Amino acid sequence: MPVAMALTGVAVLLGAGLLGIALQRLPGASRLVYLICFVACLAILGVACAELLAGTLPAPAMRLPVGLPWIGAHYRMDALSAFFLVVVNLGGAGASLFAIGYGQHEKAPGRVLPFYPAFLGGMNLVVLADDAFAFLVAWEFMSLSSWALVMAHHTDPENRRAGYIYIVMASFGTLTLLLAFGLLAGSGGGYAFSEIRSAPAALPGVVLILVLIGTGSKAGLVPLHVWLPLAHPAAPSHVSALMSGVMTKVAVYGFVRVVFDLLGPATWWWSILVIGLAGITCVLGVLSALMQHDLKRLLAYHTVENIGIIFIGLGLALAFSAHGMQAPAALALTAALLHVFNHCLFKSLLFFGAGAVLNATGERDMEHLGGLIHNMPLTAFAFLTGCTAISALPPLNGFVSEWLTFQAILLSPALPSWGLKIIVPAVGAMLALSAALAAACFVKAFGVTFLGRPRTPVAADAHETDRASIAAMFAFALLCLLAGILPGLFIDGLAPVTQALVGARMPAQTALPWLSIVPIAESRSSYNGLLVFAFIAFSTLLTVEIIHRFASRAVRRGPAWDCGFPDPSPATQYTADSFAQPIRRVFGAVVFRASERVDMPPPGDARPAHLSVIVRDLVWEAFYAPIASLVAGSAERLNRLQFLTIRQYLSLVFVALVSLLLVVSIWS
Amino acid sequence: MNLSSFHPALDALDAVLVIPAVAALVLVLLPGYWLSARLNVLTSLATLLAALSLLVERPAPGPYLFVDDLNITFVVLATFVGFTTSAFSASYIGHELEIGRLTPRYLRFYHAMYQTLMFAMNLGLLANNIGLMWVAIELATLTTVLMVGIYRTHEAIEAAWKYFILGSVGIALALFGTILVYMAARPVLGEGQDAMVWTTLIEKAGGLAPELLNVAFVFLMLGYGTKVGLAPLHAWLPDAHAEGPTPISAVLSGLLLNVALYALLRFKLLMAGNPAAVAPGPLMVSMGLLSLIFAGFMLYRRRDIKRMFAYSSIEHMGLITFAFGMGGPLANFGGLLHMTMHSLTKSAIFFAVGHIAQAKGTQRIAEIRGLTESHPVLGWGLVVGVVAIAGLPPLGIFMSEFLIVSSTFARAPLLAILLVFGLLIAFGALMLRLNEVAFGEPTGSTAPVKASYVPLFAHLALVLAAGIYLPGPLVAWFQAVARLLG
Amino acid sequence: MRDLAVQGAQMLLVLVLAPLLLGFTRKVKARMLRRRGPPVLQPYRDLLRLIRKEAVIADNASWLFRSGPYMIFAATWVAAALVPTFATGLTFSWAADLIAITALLGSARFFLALVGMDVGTSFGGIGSSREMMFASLAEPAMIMIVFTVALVAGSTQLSSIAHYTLTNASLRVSLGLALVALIIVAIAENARIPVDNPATHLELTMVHEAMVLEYSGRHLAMIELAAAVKLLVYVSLIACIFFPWGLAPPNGDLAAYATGAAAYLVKLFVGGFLLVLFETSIAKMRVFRVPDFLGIALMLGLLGTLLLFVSRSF
Amino acid sequence: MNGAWFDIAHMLAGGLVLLSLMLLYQDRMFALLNVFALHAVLLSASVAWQAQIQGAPHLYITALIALALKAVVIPVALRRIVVRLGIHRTIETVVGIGPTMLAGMGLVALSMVVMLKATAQADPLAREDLAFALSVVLLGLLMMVTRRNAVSQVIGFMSLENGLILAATGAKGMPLVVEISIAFSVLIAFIVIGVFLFRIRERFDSVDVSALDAFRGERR
Repeated sequence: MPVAMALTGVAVLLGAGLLGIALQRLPGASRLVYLICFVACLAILGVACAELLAGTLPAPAMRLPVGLPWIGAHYRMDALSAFFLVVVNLGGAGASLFAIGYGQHEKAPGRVLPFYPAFLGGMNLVVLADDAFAFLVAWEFMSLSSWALVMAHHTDPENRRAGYIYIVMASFGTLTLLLAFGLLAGSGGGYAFSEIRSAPAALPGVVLILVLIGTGSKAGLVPLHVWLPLAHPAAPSHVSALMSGVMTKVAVYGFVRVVFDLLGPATWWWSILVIGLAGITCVLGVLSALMQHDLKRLLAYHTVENIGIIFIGLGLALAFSAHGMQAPAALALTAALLHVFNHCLFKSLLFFGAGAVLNATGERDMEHLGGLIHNMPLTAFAFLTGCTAISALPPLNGFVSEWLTFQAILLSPALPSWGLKIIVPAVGAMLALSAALAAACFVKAFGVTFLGRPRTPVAADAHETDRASIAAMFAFALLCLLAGILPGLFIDGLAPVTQALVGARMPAQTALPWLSIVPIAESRSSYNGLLVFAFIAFSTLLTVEIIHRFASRAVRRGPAWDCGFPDPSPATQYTADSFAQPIRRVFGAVVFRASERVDMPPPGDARPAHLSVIVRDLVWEAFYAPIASLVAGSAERLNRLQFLTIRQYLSLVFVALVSLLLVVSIWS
Repeated sequence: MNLSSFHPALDALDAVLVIPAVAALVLVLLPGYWLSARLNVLTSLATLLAALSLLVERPAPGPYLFVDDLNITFVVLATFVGFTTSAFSASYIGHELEIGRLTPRYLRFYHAMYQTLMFAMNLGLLANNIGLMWVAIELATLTTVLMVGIYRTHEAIEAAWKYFILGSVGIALALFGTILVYMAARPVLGEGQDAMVWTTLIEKAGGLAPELLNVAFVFLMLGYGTKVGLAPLHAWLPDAHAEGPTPISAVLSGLLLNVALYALLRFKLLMAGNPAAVAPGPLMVSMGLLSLIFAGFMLYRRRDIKRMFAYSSIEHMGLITFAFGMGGPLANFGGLLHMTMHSLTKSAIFFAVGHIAQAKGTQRIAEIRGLTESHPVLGWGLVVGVVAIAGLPPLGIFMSEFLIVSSTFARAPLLAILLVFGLLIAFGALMLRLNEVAFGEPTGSTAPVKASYVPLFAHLALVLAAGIYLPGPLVAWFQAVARLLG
Repeated sequence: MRDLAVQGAQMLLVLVLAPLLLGFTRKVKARMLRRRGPPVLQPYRDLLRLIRKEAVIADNASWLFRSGPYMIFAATWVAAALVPTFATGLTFSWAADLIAITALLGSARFFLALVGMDVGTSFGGIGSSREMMFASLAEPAMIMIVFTVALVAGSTQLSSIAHYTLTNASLRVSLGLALVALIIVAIAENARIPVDNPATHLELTMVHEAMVLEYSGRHLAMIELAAAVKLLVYVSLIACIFFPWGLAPPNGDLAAYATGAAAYLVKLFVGGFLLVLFETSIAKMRVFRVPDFLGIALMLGLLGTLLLFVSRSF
Repeated sequence: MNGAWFDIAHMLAGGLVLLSLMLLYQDRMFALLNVFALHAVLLSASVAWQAQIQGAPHLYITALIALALKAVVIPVALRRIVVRLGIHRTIETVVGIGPTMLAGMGLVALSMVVMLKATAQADPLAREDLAFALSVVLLGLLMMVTRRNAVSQVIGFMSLENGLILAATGAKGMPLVVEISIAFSVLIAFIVIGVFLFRIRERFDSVDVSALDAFRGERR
C-alpha cells in the first residue's frame, strides 16, 4: 500500500516538526531533526521509485476522515505523482543531508527546525492529494511553512519585505486556484479529483488561465515571479535549495495535474498562451540573473529561467496533444519533466554551494568574494559541476533535457495552427538565447566567486565546509553526471507518466545499442551522453598522456604576467558587474532601461572617478507599483470615514434607510 | 402538580438565564477582586454546562423561550467563549488593578455587568418572542456601552457615547421593524402573543403580508445590521473595541455581533418562508460584500492594534453575512463554520493582544515590534491567530472560506471575484502589520508578562483541530442548521 | 573494427590538418598583404617548440588553470571527430548530432572563459566577458542555423543532412540564409577579423588572446591546437552541410575514402582561401559593433526557420 | 361610530406628523422644547385614545409615561441643561430650514407610499397609524441628521421614539408595548443624563470628561 507508506513518511516529517519545537533549545536538536527528515525522505523516495519502476501504478486511492467532512481527504499515487514524489524527496533528502552539517551554524534554530520538516511534509501532501480541498490545504500549508522559513532571519528588513511579498503572492495564487477548482467542481461541490475528471469543466479556457496564474505565481512565471528572487535567497540556504529546486516543481506538478489530467481535451490557443509566457520567462529570467551580484539571488533568477524552459516543454506538449499528435506530445512532455528532475538536481547543488560559501565567508555578494577555489577546492568542484550542468553543456544532464526540448520544437512545423507556426520558432530562438546567456552568467558566477584573487579578507581566509555538506553536494554532482550520461534510464522511467497523460510514450531508450537516446527515430537525431563522455574522457587522458610523455614537465611559478603591467591589488580584477557590462549594453538597454553614468573628474582633480549603473525592474514598475499605489490611495481616501462625527455617521444610516425604502416602494 | 416544570431540560433552559442573572446580583454586592473574579469564572462555567446540557435534552418550545438547532449553536458558542473570556479577564483585570487603571469599585461593577451581558445575550438567543429578543438585545447593548466606557478616559467615554447613540438609533429601527412584522402577522395569527412568537410565525410565514414584510426587513436589516457592524452602519464598532477593556472587545467581537447576526438570520428565515416577499439574499450579499471590501481597505491605515482587529471583525462579519445571503447548503455550512471559527479566533487574538498591550504598555502598532523575540509565546500565539484569521490552512477559517468562495464561484462568478479581491486586500493588510509587530528588532519593554495562556491556546487548538478534522456529530448538526437556513 | 579504424583515422586527420589549415591561411594572408609570411608548416614548429618549453604559471593559478587546456582541447577534438570530413556514417557519428556538436564547442568555450578569469588579471576578465557576450549571440544564431538545416533535411544528424543535400540538392532560400549566417558565426567563433584579430596583442582589441594571456608552454600549445581544430571544425561543417560532394558513403571502399579525403583537402583550402579573402577585404570592428554583426546572423537564422515553419517549400 | 373613532385617531396621528414638521423648522432652543412638549402631549393623547378604542387599559400606562416623562420632566431638564451649560439659544442647522422642510415633505410622501402600498389588506386604522408613525420616525431621524446641536438631536431622537410608540400602540393587541415604552424611557433618560454628564454643549462628539470625576466625587 504505497500511499499509506508515503503518508506515514509525511506523518513522520510532521512529527519531526513538533520535535523541532520541543527540542529547539538542545544543542543536538538540529542534527537529529535533519537526520529524521533525511531518513523519511529517503523512505518515501524509495517507495515512489519502486512504484514508478514496477509499473503497478496507479495505486488505489486512500481516504482519510479529515479535511472536508462529507468528502474526507483523498490521497492517491499515480505515475505523475510518483515521479514528482521522487523529485520532491530526492531534493528533500539532499537538502536534509546538507543541513545536517549546515544547520549546525544556524543562529536561531528555533525558527527553522519546526518549519523545515513541515515544509517537506506539505510538498509531499500536495503531490499525493487527490481532491481539491486536500490539494489546496497542502498547497497553502507549503506556502505558509516556507514563509515562516523565509522569515527565519527576520531582523533584516529586506527579508521581512521578501516574506511579505511572498506570502501575499502565494495567497493570491491559492485564491486563483481556489476559483479554478470552484469552476472544476461545479456548484454541487464535487471536489474529489475522480469526480472532476468524470464531469467536464465549465469554461475550460478560464480554468486554464486561472491555473496558469495560480501555479505560475508559485513557479515564478513572468510577470508573477517578483517574489521569487526576493524570497528564495532570504531563507537559509538548504531551504533556498528546497524552494528553488523542489517547491517550484510542485507548482509545475499542480499545472500538469490540472491541465493534462483534470481539465480534459486541450485547445490550441492555450498552448500559445503558455509557450509565449514561457519564452519571455526564459529570457527575462536569465537576463535578470546576469544583472545580479548577489550569488543566491542570481541562482533564484535562474530558477525563473528554468521554469520558463519547463513550461516551453509543457506548452509544446499541450499544442501537440491539442492536435492529436501524441508521439511528439510525449516527447515534449518528457523533455519538460526530465528538465524538472534535472533542474531539481543542479539547482539544489548550486544552492548548497552558495550555502557553503555563505557559511565559510558570511558573504552572499560576489563582489566581496573571489579565489575561493584555493581554500574550498571540493565545494568549488561541486559548484563547477552544477554550473556546467545548468549551462546545458554536454555531457551533463542539463543538456539532455534542453536537447529534447529542441527536438520537440523541431517537430512543431507539423502543427496546423498558424499562431503556433509563428510563435514556436521565435520561442526556440529565445530558448537558445537563454541557454547561451546562462553559460555566460555561470562563467560570471563561478569565475567571480571561486576564481581570481580574493577581494576581501573574509574571502581570503575562507575554509572548506563540513563533511555532510560536501557529501550532499557530491552526491548531487554525481547524479547530475549520471543523468547526463545515462539519460535513457530516466526517460524510460518517465514513460508511464506520459503514457497516462498524453496516451503515448517515447520509444524505449534502454533497448537501443550503446544506451543512446532517440526522440522519434534514429535517422532524425540521436544523442549518446555515455559515448560523448567516454570520448571526452578518453581524449583528455590520451592528450595528457602524450603531453606528459613528450613534453617537458618543467613548471615555474611566477607572478602573473598580465601583458607586462601586473597590479597586485585584487580590485583591478573584473567584478561581476563589469563582467556583465557588455551583455548589459547589448540587452539591458531595452529590457531594463539600463543606463550608466560616468563621473570622470577633470585632469588634476584627485577624487576618484565614479561609474554608476541604473537597472530598472520594468515588470515591477508596470504591474506591481500601480497596484500598490492604488491600494494605498484608496485606503487613504476611505480612511476619512474613520474620522466623521456622530451626526455624519447617523446621516449614513439615514441615507441607507431612505434609499432602501425607496427601493422597496419602487420594487413592489 | 405540574410535572413538566420539573423536567430537567426545562431547568437547564432556565438555568442558562438564571445563573448569570443571579450571579450579576451577587457580584454587585460582592467586594474584593479575587473572589468576584473566581465567582465570575465559576458562574460562566456553570452557564456553559447548562447550555451543554441543552444539547442532550431539549425542552418543548414555550411562549417566551425555546431551543432549536439554530439558536443552540449560538448559545453553546456564546457560553463557551463567555467562559474562556472570563478566565482571561481574571488575569487581565488583575494586571489592570495593579497598574491602577481600574479601581475595585469599578471591578465590582465590571463583573456584575459581565454577567448581565451574558444573561442578556442568552435571553436574546433563546427568546421565542421577537419583542423579547429585541428587549434582550437592547439590554446587551446598554451593558456593553457601560463597559466600553469603564476606563473613563476621554477616548473611552467618546467611544461609549458614539456606540450608545448609534446603537439607540439602531434599536429604534429594529423595533419599528418588529412592530411591522407583528402587523404583518396579525391578520393571520390574530392579535396578541402568537403574532410575535417565532414558532408560530415560521409555521405561518407563507401567509404573512409580503409587502409589510419587505418594509419590515429593511428596518430590521438596518437595525440589527448596526449591531452586526455592517458597513455603512459600522461606525461604533472599531472605537468600542479599541477603547474598552480587552475582555469586552473579545466578547463584542466573539459574541455580541453573533447575537445580532442571529436576529438577522431569524428574520431572513421568515422572509425566505414567504415566497411573495422580496428575497432577503441580495441585500445581505451586497451589504456583506461592501463591509468586507471596505474593512479590508480600512485595515491598512490603522495605528491602534485593537482597532485594527476590530476592522477585521467587520470584514469577517461581512463575509459571514455574505455567505448566509448566498444561501444553499454549502454556503450556509461555510457561514456557520466561519462564524464559529471567527468567534474563537478573534477572541483568541484579543486575548493575545490584551496581554501584549499590557506587556508593551501601549496599543500603538508603531511601538510594538519583534514580539516573537521579546515575548515568544505571546508573539507566536499572535502569529498563529493572525494566520488563522487571514484564512490560511491548516486552520479552520480556511475550510469555511474554501466552501464559501468555491461554492459562490460556481453560481455567481463575479461576486466570487469581488469576494476574493476583498479577502486578498484584507490579507495584505493583516500580513503587513503582522510583519512589523511580530518580527524585526524588538522595541519597548521585553519584561516577561504574567499572562494566562490557557484560554488563548485552547481557542487556537480548537481552531486548528476544526481545520484538520470536524467530528461527525458536529457536521451533521451544522448541516441540519444549514438545511434549516435554506 | 574497420569502422573504428575509420573513426580513428578521422580523429587523426583533423588533428594533423588543423595546423596546416592555420598555416595556409596565414601564408595566403601574408601574400595578399604583399608580405612573404611564415612557411605553411610554421604552426607545427610553434606547437613543438611550445611543448618543449617549460610552463610558467602565475602564483595564484588553481588546478582549473592547469587542467583547463586539456579539457578545452578534448572537447574541441571530440567535436571535430564527430563532423564527417571525408566520410559519412562514421561509427560514432550518431553519438552526437549537430546540436550536441555546437554544445560541445560551447563547453570548450565555457572552460576557456573560466580559465581566463582564473589568475584574476584585468585582461583575462575583459577577454572572458567579451567572449561570452559574443557567444550569447553566436550560439543562438548557430542553433537557428541548425533548425533551418534540420527542418530542410528532416534530421539533426550531420550524416543524414549530408546525405539529403547529396541526393536532392536544390537551391533553397532558407539554406542560403543559413549559409551566410553560418559563415558569420564561424568568423566570430574563431576570433577572426572583423570580430577579433588573432594576430594582435594590442590590449584593448583582443578577445581570445586576452583569455590565454597567462598561458605558456605546453598549456598554450594545447589551447593553440584547440583553436586550430575549431577553425577546422567550422570549415568542415560548412563543407559537410552545404558542399557534401565527394564524401565517402557509409562503409564504402578505400577508393571512396581516398576521393573523400582529396575532396576534403580541396574544400579546406578553398574555404581557407575565401576566409582570408574576406578577412583582408574588411577592417576590424569596435567591440560593440560586433553584436550587430552577429545579430545579422541570428536574424538570418530565425528568418530561415520562420520561412520553413510557415511553408515547407522554401 | 366606528368612523368617528377612526377620525379622531387619524386626526391625532396626523397632528403628530404636523408637529414633527414644526419641530423641523424651529430655530430657537426653547421654542423647540415647547413644541416637543406639545408633541409628547399629543402622543399621550393618541395613545390614550388607542387604549380607549382598543379597550386595552395597559396602554394608559404608556400614555401616562409619555405625558409625565416626555411632556414634563425631560423638557424641563433640557431647559435647565441649556441654561446651566450656557448653550447657544439658536439652533445651527447643516442645511437650511427650507431644504429641510422640503426633505421632510418628501419623507412624509415616501412613508405614505411605502406604507399604504404595503398594508393594503390591513384595517384602515392601522394603515393610517403606521403611515403616520413611519413619517414621524423618518422626520425624527432627519432632525437628528440636519441639526448640529446636541439638544436638538436629543429632541429628534425622542420624536423618533414617539413615532415608534405611536406605531406600537397603533398595532392593535401588540404585547409588550408597555415594557417597550418603559425601556425606551430608560434609554432617553440615559441620553439626557449623558448630555448633562459629559457637558455636551454643541456637538454630540464633543464629550467633555473633565467634569466626570468631580461629579463622581473622585480625584485623579
